[in-house]
Amino acid sequence: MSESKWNRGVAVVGVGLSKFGAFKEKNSRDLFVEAYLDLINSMHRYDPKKVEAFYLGNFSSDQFEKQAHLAPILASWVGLSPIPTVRIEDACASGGVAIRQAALAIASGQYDVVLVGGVEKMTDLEIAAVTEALATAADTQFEVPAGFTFPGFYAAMASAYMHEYNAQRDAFYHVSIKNHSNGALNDKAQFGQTIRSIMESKKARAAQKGRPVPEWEDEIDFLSDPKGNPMIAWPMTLFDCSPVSDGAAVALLVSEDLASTFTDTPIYLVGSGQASDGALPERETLSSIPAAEEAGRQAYHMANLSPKDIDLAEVHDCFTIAEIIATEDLGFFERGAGWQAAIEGKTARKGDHPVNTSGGLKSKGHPVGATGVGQVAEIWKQLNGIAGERQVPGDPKIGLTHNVGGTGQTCVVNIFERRDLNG
Amino acid sequence: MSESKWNRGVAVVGVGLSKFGAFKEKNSRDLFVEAYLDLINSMHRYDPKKVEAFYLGNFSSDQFEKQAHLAPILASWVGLSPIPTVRIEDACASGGVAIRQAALAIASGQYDVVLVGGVEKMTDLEIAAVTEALATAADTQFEVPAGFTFPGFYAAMASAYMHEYNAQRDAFYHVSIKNHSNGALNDKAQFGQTIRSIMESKKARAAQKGRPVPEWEDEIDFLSDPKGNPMIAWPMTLFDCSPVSDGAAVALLVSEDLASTFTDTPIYLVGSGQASDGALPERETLSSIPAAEEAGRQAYHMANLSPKDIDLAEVHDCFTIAEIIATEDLGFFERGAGWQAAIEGKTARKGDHPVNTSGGLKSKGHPVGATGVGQVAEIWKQLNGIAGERQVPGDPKIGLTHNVGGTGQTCVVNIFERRDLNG
Amino acid sequence: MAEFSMNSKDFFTALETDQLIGSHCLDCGAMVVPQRGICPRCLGSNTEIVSLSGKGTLLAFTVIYVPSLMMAQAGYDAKNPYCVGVVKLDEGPKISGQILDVDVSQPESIQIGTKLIMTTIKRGGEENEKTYLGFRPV
Amino acid sequence: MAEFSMNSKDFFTALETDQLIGSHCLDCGAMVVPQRGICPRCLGSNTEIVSLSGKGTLLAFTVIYVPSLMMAQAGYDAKNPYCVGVVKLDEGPKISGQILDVDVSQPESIQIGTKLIMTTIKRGGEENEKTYLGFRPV
Ligand SMILES: [Zn+2]
Ligand SMILES: [Zn+2]
Repeated sequence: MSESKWNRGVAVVGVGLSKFGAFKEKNSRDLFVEAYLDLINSMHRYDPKKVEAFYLGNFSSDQFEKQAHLAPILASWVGLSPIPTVRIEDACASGGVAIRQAALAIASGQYDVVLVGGVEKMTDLEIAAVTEALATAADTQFEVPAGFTFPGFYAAMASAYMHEYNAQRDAFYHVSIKNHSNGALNDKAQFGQTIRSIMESKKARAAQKGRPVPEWEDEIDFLSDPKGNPMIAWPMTLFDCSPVSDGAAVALLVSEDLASTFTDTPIYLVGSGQASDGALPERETLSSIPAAEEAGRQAYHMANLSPKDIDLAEVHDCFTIAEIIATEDLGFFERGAGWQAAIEGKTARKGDHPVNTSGGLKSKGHPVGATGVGQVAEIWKQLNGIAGERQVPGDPKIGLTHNVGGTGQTCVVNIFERRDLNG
Repeated sequence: MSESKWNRGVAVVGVGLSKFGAFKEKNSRDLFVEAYLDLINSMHRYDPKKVEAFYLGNFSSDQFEKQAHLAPILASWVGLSPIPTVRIEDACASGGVAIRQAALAIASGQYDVVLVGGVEKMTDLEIAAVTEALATAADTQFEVPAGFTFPGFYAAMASAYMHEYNAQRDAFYHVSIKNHSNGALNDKAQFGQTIRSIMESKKARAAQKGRPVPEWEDEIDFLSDPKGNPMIAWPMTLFDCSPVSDGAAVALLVSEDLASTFTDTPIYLVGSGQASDGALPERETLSSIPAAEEAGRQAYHMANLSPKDIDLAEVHDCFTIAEIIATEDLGFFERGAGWQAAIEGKTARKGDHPVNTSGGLKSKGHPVGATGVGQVAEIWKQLNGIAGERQVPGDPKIGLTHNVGGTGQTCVVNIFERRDLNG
Repeated sequence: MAEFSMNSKDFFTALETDQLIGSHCLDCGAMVVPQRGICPRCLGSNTEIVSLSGKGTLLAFTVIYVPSLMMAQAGYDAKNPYCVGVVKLDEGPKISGQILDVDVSQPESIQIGTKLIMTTIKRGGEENEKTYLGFRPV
Repeated sequence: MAEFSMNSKDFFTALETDQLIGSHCLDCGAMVVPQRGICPRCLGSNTEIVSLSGKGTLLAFTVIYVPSLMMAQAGYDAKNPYCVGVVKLDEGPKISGQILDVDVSQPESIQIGTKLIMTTIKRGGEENEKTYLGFRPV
């Protein structure tokens, strides 16, 4: 039995993604159109005139493109005016929160059909300006003046985690290697190469230029070498960090009773949770993200499911430590056991708890506002068995998305279920 | 009979306001605390532990304070973590849309008690930077490069309006005079002076400094003189424009059935509508705001009310022309009759259609994200008969808020009703 | 018009060669400016880029005394105000642009309905020079 | 502590005179830093400003090689990295600050649990100089 308080259920009936990457020629609206066309082209029964509202997850087009008030512009650009449009901003969790707010609006009875979008166009700015913009997701009055950068926050959490659980730094590298190996099978990914192929091409380039060829034995050896993988904020290296990205994602949400009129393969939003927190110093612990645990607890309760029921999860690996903590916050592993599980391959595509089959933020890219919506797109594909080469085996039925804003000031967890037609 | 599709009704059970103005010593969080304390101190039965979610309307703390992700910070600052927090951004309509999204979330069944906040801290930036930030509410890719400023957009709409209806420029001055006379009775207002007293103090200052004293006969004479009232964007003068402001507002929303456990004087959200539009050139007309008309139509339909049922309205007078157009978009007057109605005093406090008894954006101030929430605070006070000297006569029962983002890319209309206990 | 894409920046790329582009819906015939991949009338995605005449009519305008940063850098201020307006193109769609060669010292003299023709305007100095859309009376 | 208000900027005003301020709840006794008007434990609004000792313990840290703009302007870079951390004050609350006088060339050598004492740091050059919170080992 579901524990949902919602007036009615909500289903996802279609998704769309732009390519993630760095696209000089495209602005937010162009990326959004690309994702929207991907949705249209993948649905047989899409009728845009049925869309009643548009919810947009966007972190800061204000800062990246000097364009606020983006929601009505995007709706207008694809002909959806005058439907109500709302921009949701909860930093890196903007997309996941937009999914939840759209679902609540459907559950209220106000709308039957809602388009959710997520977009971020980050690569127009210089990297220093991007860094400054990302820092605005933290507390710029009290945390940033201490000297923190965004990688720095997660690095400090990593220091607390390593200290508390005696974790080995290699665990982080294993997350990176695994996510790149998944992303290599995702044609939308920004860095669709395995770490091994990145390593090999660095060797080849050195050879070509007549420089000494680095003697990296394997990926761990490569990632452990500051010449291959420079330190950003100890203990987080370059390959522990997700990239700066452009990209967009869309999902079409409808009331449960209408799902079958849009698609034969809906997935249902059976659990949703959201929580907030103060800055790092306001928290009881720094080796976990309390708001993520709370959001997960709410989502499991609403879905009447437990962590062992989750067939796969897309989690917010803005940094490798974040994925390890996420797998504990979500209850896939005991506290302090996540790093060992990562080393043992338990979160690999064919492991016990597949995590980030899309490549995650690390390899697929992290266009901030698009990330949470893009996670739903991956769950849609996996639950419907259309994820191609990266398909999780065993006919997965239940998938989870975990989207974190800032360092955990906002967390949202959504759980989706495929129901067999005869089920 | 109500035409509401909502699963359940929503009531406002308390409001709070900071002073609006320019406050060097206060940041967003301090303004928010001031408004929150005003709420607490005006409610006898407020229990913060019952608050289940926080929705924040904020236009661009990203640009004004280099602080995105403001919702969880504010919640944390008043001890409300870990409740879910959401920032809503729809430019100048952010506050009104936050009210609506919070109401939908309650209607869904997810939450029973939701705090809505609105805040903007605008005066830290130089005025040129404020102007640039405000312009990001319009289309910065296609409209702003034409040379438009924000006053310029509304000025262009004024030109179309004047041309279409042969309207006199004096009508705009009458809106300004009326709103300042209301604001003079509002202790939260940024410019709580009548136009006459502003005129007189300018005369007095000239006399003091031994300069020639301007011979303004009355307010219209003063406002018509470019020396007293410089042109900003023809035909909009300085006194046609709302100011740059700091301020915050909060409102506590609960499910209808719980209202009486919080207050003896709830007001009920009986109608709500929201619509979007493209940039000015995308529209059929420039002498009205189609999305405002559509939002009003939805709100009237849901409430099963018509314009003549509205006892008073807080409308979005970011510029005087905007108030005149609003009174037509909302059906208080026929198309083209709004300017004459303004001259005739029909929108005055004791007129047939009281509009902006708070002083409106013009006199009360326009801290962008706070504006839409602040409008609800005024309706609360008027419907409960506690508006003091500016109280609308005749025991008003139904009030409307009209909040516009950009030049009408987002519009939201909410209608509130007081129900007599024995009614 | 194969040289331009539906990406919104290409509107300005076209302007650099004095071309005003829009899009035309192959399904319902609607014309829009700037060009885009989705038709706002029928919501289909079967559109092509077309070139417009640049002729139109003034629909609404203002004379701006407190300029935007860009226009201040171009030399405008309260003593040197400028006109900007919304123009209805002969082909149907509307677009914003600076209106040149009108008497900004007498805003009341500027007539809605004035026939206009497009021009391009360079702003931003040598370093950041970009091309913008303007109009002037025919 | 009457000279400081609950306005958040006053935390830095206090720092300028080397004072670390927080607030103390008169209802439930909770201490928080920075100072604020609402108690995060009991949610009451009966708080007063108090001065803290500035003594604490390192809870978490990082050594940053790719600095923020502010720290780059202060001279830090990959060859001159800096340490920043979260400190648990002896009075209970936690706060972030730069950690001085630790061996940033050996991040592994920096120990969580190190006893620290506050210091103030000026950054921003003559024009924009501001006072920031830092800590160093006792
Ligand atoms: Zn068409
Ligand atoms: Zn307390």
